[in-house]
Amino acid sequence: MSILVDENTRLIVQGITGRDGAFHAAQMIEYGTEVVGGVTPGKGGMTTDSGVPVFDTMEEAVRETGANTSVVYVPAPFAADAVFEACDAGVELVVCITEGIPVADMIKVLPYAERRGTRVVGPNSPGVISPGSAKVGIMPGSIHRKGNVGVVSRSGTLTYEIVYHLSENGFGQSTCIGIGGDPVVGTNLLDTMELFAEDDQTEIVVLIGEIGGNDEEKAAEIIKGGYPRKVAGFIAGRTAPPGKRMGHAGAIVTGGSGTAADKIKALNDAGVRVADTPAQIVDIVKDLA
Amino acid sequence: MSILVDENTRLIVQGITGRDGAFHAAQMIEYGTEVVGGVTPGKGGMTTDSGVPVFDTMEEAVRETGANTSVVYVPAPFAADAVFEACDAGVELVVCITEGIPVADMIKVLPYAERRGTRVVGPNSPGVISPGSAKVGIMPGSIHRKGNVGVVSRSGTLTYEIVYHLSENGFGQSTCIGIGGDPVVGTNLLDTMELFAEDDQTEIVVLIGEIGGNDEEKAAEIIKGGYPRKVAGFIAGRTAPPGKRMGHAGAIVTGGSGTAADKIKALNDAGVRVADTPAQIVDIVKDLA
Amino acid sequence: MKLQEVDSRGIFSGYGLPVPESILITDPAEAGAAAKKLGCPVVVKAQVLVGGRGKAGGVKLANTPEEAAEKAEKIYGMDIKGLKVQKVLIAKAVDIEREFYVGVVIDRSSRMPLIMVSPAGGVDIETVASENPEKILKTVIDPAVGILPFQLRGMAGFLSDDKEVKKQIAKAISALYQAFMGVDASLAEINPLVESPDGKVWAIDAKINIDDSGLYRQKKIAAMRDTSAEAEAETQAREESLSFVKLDGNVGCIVNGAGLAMATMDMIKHYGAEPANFLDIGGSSSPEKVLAALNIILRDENVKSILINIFGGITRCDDVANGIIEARKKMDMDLPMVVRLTGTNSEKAMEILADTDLIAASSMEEGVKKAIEAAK
Amino acid sequence: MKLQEVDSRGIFSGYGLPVPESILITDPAEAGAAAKKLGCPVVVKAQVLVGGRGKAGGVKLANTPEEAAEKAEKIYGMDIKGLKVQKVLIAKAVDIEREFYVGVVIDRSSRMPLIMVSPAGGVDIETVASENPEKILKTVIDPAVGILPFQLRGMAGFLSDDKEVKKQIAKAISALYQAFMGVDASLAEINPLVESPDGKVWAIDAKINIDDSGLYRQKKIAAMRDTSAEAEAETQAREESLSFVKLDGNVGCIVNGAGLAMATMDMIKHYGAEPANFLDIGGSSSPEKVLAALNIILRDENVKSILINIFGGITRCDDVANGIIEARKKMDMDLPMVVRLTGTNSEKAMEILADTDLIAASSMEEGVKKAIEAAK
Repeated sequence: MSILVDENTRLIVQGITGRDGAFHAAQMIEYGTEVVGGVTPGKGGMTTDSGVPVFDTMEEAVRETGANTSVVYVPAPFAADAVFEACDAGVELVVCITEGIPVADMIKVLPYAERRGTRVVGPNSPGVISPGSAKVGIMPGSIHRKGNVGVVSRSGTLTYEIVYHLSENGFGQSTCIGIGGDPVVGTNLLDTMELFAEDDQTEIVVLIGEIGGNDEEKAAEIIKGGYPRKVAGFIAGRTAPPGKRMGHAGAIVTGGSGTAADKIKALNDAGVRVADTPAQIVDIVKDLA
Repeated sequence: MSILVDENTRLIVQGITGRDGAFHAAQMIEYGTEVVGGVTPGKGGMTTDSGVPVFDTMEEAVRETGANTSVVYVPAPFAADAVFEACDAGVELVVCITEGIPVADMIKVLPYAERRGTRVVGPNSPGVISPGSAKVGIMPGSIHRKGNVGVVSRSGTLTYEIVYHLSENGFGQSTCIGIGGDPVVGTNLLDTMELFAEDDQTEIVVLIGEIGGNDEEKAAEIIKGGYPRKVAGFIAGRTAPPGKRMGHAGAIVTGGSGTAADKIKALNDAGVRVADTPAQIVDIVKDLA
Repeated sequence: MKLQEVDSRGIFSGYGLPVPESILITDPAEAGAAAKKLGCPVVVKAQVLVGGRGKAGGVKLANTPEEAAEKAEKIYGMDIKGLKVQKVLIAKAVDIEREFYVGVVIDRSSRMPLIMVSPAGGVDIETVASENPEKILKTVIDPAVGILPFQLRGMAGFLSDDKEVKKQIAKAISALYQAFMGVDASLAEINPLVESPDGKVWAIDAKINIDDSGLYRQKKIAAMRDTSAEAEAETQAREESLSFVKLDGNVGCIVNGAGLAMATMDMIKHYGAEPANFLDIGGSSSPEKVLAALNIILRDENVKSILINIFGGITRCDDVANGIIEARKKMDMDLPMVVRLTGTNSEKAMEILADTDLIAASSMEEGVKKAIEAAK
Repeated sequence: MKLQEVDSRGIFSGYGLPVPESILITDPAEAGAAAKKLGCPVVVKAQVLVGGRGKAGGVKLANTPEEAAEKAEKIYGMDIKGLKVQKVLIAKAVDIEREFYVGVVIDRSSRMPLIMVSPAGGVDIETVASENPEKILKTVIDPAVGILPFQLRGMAGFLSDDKEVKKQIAKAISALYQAFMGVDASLAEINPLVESPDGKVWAIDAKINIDDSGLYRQKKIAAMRDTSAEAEAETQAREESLSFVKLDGNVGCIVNGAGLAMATMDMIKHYGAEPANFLDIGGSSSPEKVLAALNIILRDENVKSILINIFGGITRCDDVANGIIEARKKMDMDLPMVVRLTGTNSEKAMEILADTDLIAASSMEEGVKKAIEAAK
């Protein structure tokens, strides 16, 4: 049945009149996602080239369209406010694509969303796609195939690389979710694993981790304790020097913790095979399938 | 089985070395409540006259005693901090007796408690008693009898008056809860009704309201919609002039709303008989029983 | 605690709200000079702690200093709803294009601050609420994150379509919320917030009520209490830490606990009489408190009998009885006094009171009936 | 972004932390005068953005102005972990009775600020964490309510038994948290926080890292960036909005996306070679970015080949190919360059690159292998 997004997704694009918002709204519509509206304060009343009605506020957009999901392409200084607004408007899921939101904003937004029962994916996320049903984000739809592999990752293009190999070799995906490359994100690796555990369509989970934090270690603990899906792993950043931020704000080894070696060891200890190269994931998945 | 407090209650008294805290701790022990510890910062290590160990912090007190409930007698300027501390220490229930806590403090404390799954009763509450099992608060234990009437009220002595009549006439109580006389309280009338609805011991609910707010009106709506317990009502403040605070910070008729007449009408419309005098409650309960 | 307009203006101004300049005068002779200094036209405003002073003639426009002096003279000493005007504010007048309402209160059900805005300003907001509820926009503010940009946009957009005006309104609402939180207010209100013909936004009235529980940490605000604007008995009650509200009946009552005190008043009414007051002596029942309570009630010449209704729980009734006798000794009064003491040691208490001229009652109902009888 | 100690001290001081007076000098000749002005003893401290400068000899005590001058002379120009000391701080010395550690970070799992305190100050906190974890108290702060009094009591009580010292520690921790939140920090640390023999508490070292994402609204802090303390290539990369980290290998790489960039480095290592850098050009792949990236990589003389690894998703590969050719034309370089373009329009891209001396690769693996081969 896939997770988070599917054919029931009714999407509002926040920041739809911006360069990124407009482009990706069109791409999502092309993929088949039901984009029911967009929001840009001050631009309410217009209609986009793709025929999407634009509203001034999220409250109005949700009221008029019955949307249940929003995706945020709003520039970083205004993105936290957009997520707050989405929570108040009552959508169930907010996917935040925006990169560069101050952590100080996110630590206020996330508990606010939680109290109101709104799930946040991101920020700095490539989005969520359930192939064949709905794409909410910026990933290239064409590389995905529908299937039973759930993919969870902290990065964008690396995920595309792995998904490309999976699809080429006949392993379609239930849902691919990019949880975002920041140190503080809404739905994290563990939350996603819980969702996949309850999803009938997902039989194998591909866990694409990277240096920084210790979510992968915690995931390994969960797997050790008995996880109802088979898992294949990949960890980026084996060669990353400590103390240096590798692009993502969250990809940094600090105080000796968060290294790729630790994560790989933890996963191996939990019986998870970790691929040395992206292409190798396919071999592991083949063995698991 | 009663609600909120019972023989499984393991109580910490916050502010146990103060005048009120010390006195009521002794009273509660006399009643049979299991008082397992007290907290006063800087007084950790001593033992009270009643033999209760005193700790510096709630964290330590809970760790050492396995307490699940706390009662707050701390002076108003420090009371909010005491509730915060109790939440962090992981007790399930905090009963806040302290009067005069700024509303600006409570609007921060209550969502904090909610996020951590801690229930707050009060502030400005006389406490909670499940006759025969446990008394957590300042009400005179002697006037209570065990039985099947649940009592919920915003005031102290008025409740004693009504409970006195109930007990004298053979109507014991499952639990009596004073939700507190402030405009902003934790567990409110509606929450309490929900608890009574799920309590096997409670067959009749006596709802003692007063002017201010519109919780009684909301309760009437719930009763109208089908409430699984019989209800008798009393509303104080029929003669209260608008715009004047009647003792309790929350007992004030503002902008024409919150009048006793409105509340009585709402309850009557929901089929609830409202007593004209405290003693009359007994007649209504007799008819319901 | 209610603040005078002049103090509320000062607080708003400190939080950056656009409040027109003004001068407070306590002598109407100063009005002309004040008006000259500010520049006419000015508004002459009675400073009293009751609503509806405009309708009562307590607010007047003056186009010249002479006119200001004349109007101030008229307003000064005026009686508005029982309060004598002793202070007058001379404020720079603002031309009005549109009037808005903006107010902050604590919302009991969400347990959070609630901002109400309405394009129908300058009139009683409760009237708007009952007649045109769609003209009021209510926005709940989560104190954990404060007022959010999208909420400000929503509120400003509800009041105006003009970009510059919206910006000023948003700034004003934000400042009002900061002020509300900053001074432990229970109400902070601007009615009206005004747009002038040149597109400027002004707060031309100001009202703040303070949460009494917050006063201990608001020393500056606490010092703004204007005792000249309240009844002397209320001032005295507050100083003695008693909750007191004067009413119009003739049966005085002294009760422990707010709920029981209200129920006592209600019962007096129920049995055909009228209570003279609400008075809650709180948890303790020391002789001093009883004495103070009696003193306050006796200020009221309407009072014909006094009922003391105590539910002694933790408080022992014999202690209270002794307190009453002691208090009684210290004061000179010949009003009939009914005493009802129930709860811990009530029998003992009744013995103590047996040899006095106090009228004993064994229940609240009996006490109320006897007090009514005694007042006749 | 890491701040120099002198800037961190200034920020802490502004938030009310007790920081001993100090003077920054950029010429060792000024050291004597600075020491005289402050009063000896003083501490002479190298200002470099790396840890462990104490062990490297970059921090010295001086008892006289002459000694200060001498020590400053020695420290100035010193090479600490590859960075040349160009600024020296002369700070008033404090007698030390006890040393504590106090630091604030963002805790990823609770998603809230986390305060760490330890009575084992003055040493590497990571060592304490691994060897004596019971000596560190961690307290999560909910930003919705800020740091709470009971939390401050708990932390101060963990460090000291003395009432006065506890009070000062609590104040310092509170100020540190305010500073952390106020400047969008990702780390704010005092190591050590010191108790002097006379019972006073001092912050004698200061370290702040700023969340880069917060810099847009922290103009004052952003202006504190010390480019003299970082490698020139990193400065240039930042100015071009590229993520770049220099490494020690000889295979340069240009990749779109941080995860793929790391995976590319890892694969180079996997096939037996060493990457020369991490470089993420981000979502867009304009010719300008490619040009800037090449320029940065070419600063490194170790680089023997360059791999461009692009997963063209939304970005069309043919556009990228044209960009590479254009960039290539504008610059003078003869290093072998391997290009791998996958995704949208990759076949077209390969056609475009067919007639160049660029080495085409159809997969990431092939690209990496060819780049390694070319570097030999």
